[in-house]
Amino acid sequence: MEVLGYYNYWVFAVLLMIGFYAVIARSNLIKKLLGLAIFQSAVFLMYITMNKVEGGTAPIIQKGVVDQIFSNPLPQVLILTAIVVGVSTTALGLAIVVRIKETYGSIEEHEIFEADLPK
Amino acid sequence: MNFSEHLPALQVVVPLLSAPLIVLLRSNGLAWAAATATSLMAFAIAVAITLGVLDGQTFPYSMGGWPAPYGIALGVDSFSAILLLIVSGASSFALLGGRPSLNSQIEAHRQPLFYAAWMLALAGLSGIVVTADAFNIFVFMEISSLASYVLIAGGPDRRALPSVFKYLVMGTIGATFYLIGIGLVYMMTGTLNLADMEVRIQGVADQSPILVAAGFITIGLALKAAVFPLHAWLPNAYTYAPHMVTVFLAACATKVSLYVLLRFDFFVFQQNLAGHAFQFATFLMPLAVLAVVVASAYALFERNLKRLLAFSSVAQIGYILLGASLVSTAGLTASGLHVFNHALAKGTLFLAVACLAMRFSSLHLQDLSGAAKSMPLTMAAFCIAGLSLIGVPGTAGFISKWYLIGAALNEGALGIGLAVIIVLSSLMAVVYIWRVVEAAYFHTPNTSAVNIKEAPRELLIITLLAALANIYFGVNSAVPVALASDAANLLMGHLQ
Amino acid sequence: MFLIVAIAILVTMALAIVRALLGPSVYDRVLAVNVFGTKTALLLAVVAFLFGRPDFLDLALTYALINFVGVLAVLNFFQKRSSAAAKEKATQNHG
Amino acid sequence: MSTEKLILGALLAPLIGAVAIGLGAKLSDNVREAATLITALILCAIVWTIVPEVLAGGRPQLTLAEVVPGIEIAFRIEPLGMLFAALASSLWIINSIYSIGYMRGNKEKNQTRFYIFFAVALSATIGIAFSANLFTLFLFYELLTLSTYPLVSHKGDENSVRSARVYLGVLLTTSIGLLLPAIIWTYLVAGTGDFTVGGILAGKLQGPAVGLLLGLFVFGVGKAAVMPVHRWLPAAMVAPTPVSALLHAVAVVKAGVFTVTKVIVYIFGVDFLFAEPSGAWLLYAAAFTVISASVVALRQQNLKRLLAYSTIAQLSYVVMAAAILKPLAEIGAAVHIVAHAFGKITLFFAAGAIYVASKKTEVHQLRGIGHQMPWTMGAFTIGALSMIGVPPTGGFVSKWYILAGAFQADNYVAVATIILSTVLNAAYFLPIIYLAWFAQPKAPQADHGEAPFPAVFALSVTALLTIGFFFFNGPVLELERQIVQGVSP
Amino acid sequence: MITVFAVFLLTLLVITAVAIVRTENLFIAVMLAAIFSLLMAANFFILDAADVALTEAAVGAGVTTVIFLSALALTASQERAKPSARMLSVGVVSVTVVVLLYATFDKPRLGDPNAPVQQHVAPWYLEQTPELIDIPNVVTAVLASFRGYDTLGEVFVVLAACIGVLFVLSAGTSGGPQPVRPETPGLRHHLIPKVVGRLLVPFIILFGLYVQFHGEYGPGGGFQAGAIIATAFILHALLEGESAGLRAIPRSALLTMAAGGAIIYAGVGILTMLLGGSFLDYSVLHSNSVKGQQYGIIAIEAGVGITVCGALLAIFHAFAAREQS
Repeated sequence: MEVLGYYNYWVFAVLLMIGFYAVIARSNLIKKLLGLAIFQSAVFLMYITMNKVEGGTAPIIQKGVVDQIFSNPLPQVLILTAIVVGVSTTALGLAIVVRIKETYGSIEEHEIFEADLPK
Repeated sequence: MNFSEHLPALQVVVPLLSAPLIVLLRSNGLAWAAATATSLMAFAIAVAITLGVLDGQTFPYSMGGWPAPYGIALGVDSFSAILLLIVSGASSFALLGGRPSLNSQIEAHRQPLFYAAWMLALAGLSGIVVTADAFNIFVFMEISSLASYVLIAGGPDRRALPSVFKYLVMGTIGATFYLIGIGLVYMMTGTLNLADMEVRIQGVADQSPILVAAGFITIGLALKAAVFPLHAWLPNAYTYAPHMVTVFLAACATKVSLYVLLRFDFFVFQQNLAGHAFQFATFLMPLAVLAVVVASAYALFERNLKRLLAFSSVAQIGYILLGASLVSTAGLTASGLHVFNHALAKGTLFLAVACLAMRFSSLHLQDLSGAAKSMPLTMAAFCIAGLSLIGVPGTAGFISKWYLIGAALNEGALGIGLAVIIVLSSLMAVVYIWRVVEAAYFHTPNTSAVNIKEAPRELLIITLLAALANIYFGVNSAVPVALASDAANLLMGHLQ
Repeated sequence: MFLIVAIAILVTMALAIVRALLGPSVYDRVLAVNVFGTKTALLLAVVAFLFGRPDFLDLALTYALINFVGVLAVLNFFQKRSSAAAKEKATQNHG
Repeated sequence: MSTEKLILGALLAPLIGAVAIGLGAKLSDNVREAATLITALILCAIVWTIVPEVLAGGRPQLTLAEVVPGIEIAFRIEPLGMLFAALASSLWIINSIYSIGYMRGNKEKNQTRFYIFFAVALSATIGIAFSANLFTLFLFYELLTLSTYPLVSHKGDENSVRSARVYLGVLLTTSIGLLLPAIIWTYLVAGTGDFTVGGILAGKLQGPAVGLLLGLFVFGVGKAAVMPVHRWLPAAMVAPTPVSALLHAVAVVKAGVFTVTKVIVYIFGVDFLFAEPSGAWLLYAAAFTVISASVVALRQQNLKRLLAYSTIAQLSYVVMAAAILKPLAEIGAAVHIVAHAFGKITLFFAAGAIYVASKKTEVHQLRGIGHQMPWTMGAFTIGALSMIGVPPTGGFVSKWYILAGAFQADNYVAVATIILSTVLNAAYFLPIIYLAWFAQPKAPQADHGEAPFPAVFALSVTALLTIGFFFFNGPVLELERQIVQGVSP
Repeated sequence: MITVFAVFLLTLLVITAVAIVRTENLFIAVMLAAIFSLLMAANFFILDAADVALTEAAVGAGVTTVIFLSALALTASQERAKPSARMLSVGVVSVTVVVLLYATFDKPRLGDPNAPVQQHVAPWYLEQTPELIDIPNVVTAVLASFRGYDTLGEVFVVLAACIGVLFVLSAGTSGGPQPVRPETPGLRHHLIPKVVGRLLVPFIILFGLYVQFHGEYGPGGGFQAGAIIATAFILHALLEGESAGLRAIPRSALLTMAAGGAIIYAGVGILTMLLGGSFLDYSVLHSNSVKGQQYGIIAIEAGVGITVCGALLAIFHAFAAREQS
């Protein structure tokens, strides 16, 4: 558990880095959205990591079983919300990308930027 | 429970519930009417809350009847009252007068969706302000952000699309940073309620995660608030948004994020982190100064009227931060006042821009030559609001500049330097407002612009009303000053 | 018993990922994704038993369904692509 | 009617007049000009109604609003302000009469706008004169700047717009950049900005800070045109002559020196400033302005520019007088505001009359013009003599008091400056007078005759006032003695 | 043993993420993103978050992938690399991560029952739920009642996204009923998808309803159910073609669903206010407060399910029915 305790957080940090990098460095708008999704997922992982209790189980109370240890329900609730928020953002972002493609004929950031430069 | 106890919940729920109802309306006229009525209702609620707050009420509210920290609590104080007033006020003004402008920019069949998104933005911003729960702030921040993206994407210029995409990406990064920060604090305290956090952080032995959390929350919110140099999304988003959306968002959107930032830093972190006041000041003050100077300089050279004003907004956010970064009652009073007064000034300016845009096809300064000849009332309103932005006495903008310089001068030698910078940037504001005035008043009109009439009546009336508000609050500032100084005392009260 | 099964599934998953990463053709990857989905569903089922909470089989069921829809979406995508490409080609020929 | 209502009336009368002018213009030009004159008369009547009370030692006041705690929009009439208001409101009548002649004679465009903004500027002037604290003063100071801008740029051609931009640029920049910080500083240090006999800064500030604050005030009040913030004055010469008269005699520059004097007397306090060595530079700055502006005036060929530099020099007389920091000199400063106003308005009226009648603007064109326009040039001569300070003109009275104050303070720099500048004044005014009366035109001139009657009438009146002030200055001195009450001799 | 599983899955997660960023073929990137989502869901499951795992699978891996694919069909599937200064990005990213790693050194270890998170608030939920609300799934109790206001917000986020996508994609159209491409045959000419699909659709809907109403007892609830039912209709549309899919539930009905669910949710809140409680205080719905809570939860979960289903379907159709430019 010790090792895993670190490992989860490290993976969280690494995923965050990968996603963040894709958002900043990639020019393709869809790639940016994918990066954003990874970026957000990393945070979900962090929250869910902290909800775990050793020897615990999902916080659904079973009839007739006593002395069960439950993991923390609260981060789960938060992340349920956050996942839906993430999907919503992605969907809206994609809609905008589709419109950009229709008006600019490209989904590469630098090409769009160049298209609007005064000639 | 009697009705007045429900006010903070109603502030959010009324516009929130109206959004799906408006979606179901098929007629755009009805949609507009419903949105306007809702917005006015929200404004009335905000006024009622403000009156209560001035009376010393705090409006505690437990959502679902569950006590904090188990349930979600709401609460309102003077600081929130300022924000509620400008959020619902800006929305009401923009909707009341904005129909002609919106009709010219948004196709009829898209309007019900547009007004629904507007209501969601209104509800989201109000929701952020009234809540006392860290995660709930995130949820409503996302409602308001998504809705704002939609509103801005309504801009008829194709450049609205890349602008809004940039806003979406940067906004989401900001929100996610905030979420990381909340996660770290939650990890160390086990609570999401702000007041409870404040108490429990004191018991945390190891502060490094809290410190990192403070950093993430500050940066995330700074992104949302367009604090220099994280303002990259703002100028284009404001420029290419529909004019009425710019009126609404420029008046209040970034300020709500600043509000959360200040709440967090003062309520949750300041007294609990060793030297946080110092870190807060040393981190934000240079940014604030840079924002004030650099963004004003950008505005000096900008030729598109809306972009010019957008850059000015970045500079004005710098003023608000500058006041806060002094970490003193006087400084925070100045910040609170500037939140209010800048909303007035910038809202009016963008309303005047909307008036101009009704009659001029382009908002480049050279295309607005002689606008004052054909639209004297609009330009008069623009001038008054411009003076307010500069901070000329007799207008609302002066009040906050007055307090800001006063607060700066309390700080000794550093303060004198800050005061000089404030004065210099006010002069820069004189110049960039002057360039507009000069084009409008003293350049000969283009031949195509000779037969231009004043803006449509309702838009014009609202614009003039807003301009008068600038003067009224410049002469009688008792209410905003009372709210702001009370807010400052509250924030500083948590420092002891 | 469950453990051995679980490990076997993990190995399969790794193999599927390798295929998805290396390709070489798009179809290899589609297939890999499909396989991977199936294996995840299996893994969940096994882990549910390992945890002693067999009622979580619901989840595995969801995974299986989702996986199927995903594959159909991919197929649909290809169909659209090819028809669009054909249309493009046609207009090019005319032009 | 109570005095509070009179104060409000004095502020509102020009504004209501402005509306009346705008409405009247729709009927006919005559109605519009009648409205202007009637408004001027009403304002003058109101202001003069207040005079006896102030002479009797009353200090009527009125608080309009409290902007933020401690900062009020309030009015309080003390002798200096009374003097200024009476001067401005009286001269407005004469100026209006002159304007009618000038504007009609020149067939200027946008006359309605001209009269409206003139009226607004007068309201601002009254506000400055009556203001009870720095904040109110600043408010009306800015209003005056803004309302005179359309007047300066009246012609609307490129040249006048450019000059008007200099005008506005200098005045706004200095007021927001220097004056406003000075005011805020004062409020912070003293806790108030009320004009109080004996000053409010004594004991609150010492050392170099006093000199710095004084500098912010003096250069912040760009309207006082102390070098190097004098650039706007020559630039503003593009304006029509009645506007120049307004700028130089009635309102604008007077508002500047009035403000500086008021700040020295009521904010710093004469005694406090006298005891504080870091404030002494002001005298030298003013003296330098007096001399160098006179030297520049000497080299001017354009009559109005010459008068402009003369004004700069004369303004610094007032500032210097105030900076001598002795009661007699303070009286001299106040008296010089009046004397210079009469003299300079006469000179401008004359210059405008010459332009209307003959389209001449340069000094060398004036050879022998005195024979064609005897009234005008007679008045010009009187005005010029007053500038030099020759009895029996008003200029002599004020120079006398300033000189007396300088001796009282043993301030020989001031004495030397006054003497030297008198010589310089004579050096640039006397040749003009000589040219006008005694030189023969080089070429035969068209017989243009005198200017329109209203213009000649107006300049005759002001010339008479210039002389009259030499003999009848008792009430003014009485009023001004009250300023320095409480100041040690 | 679970530790090994987790480490293994997490490693795969990182590898997948790197691959997503590196590949220049967007289609492959989306496929990999689906894998990423499934892996993430598996991880959630191992970390005892069954509800989240279900949501991530249904929403993340399912619906998101479908929407991404429909968007790709309208844009481009190949990325064009640009020459850019990557140093800045690397710098910003590295600083962020170093700061985060600095924070993680002091984080409570995974599973530590003495961590502050497990000491405060959470135990109260676990203890009080049986008494106050009396449903087995504590996550549902917290979601729907204790923090019901958050969930309300979440529903409106979905509604906002739905409004947004419809609004953005309605640009440039005339506004009337939008034409559907006639040549969208779907996949009905392919035998296996057709048979399997047609068989599955009713079962998926049934399963969705189960998840909806079993949410109080097991993992699941409105969100997951809404997403699953939406998936069923998406499947139907994929099989039978867009026009058939839209005939089954027309656009206006979808929008009405999305709005209606939100109205139900907020309406319950208003009702509780009128009955004398706080907003969303379900206790007042019945004389027995526990019963009241349960009624309230069922009602709002229904609202959530309707909104999510309607909104996701509306979003899908907005993309799928659009002509490629």
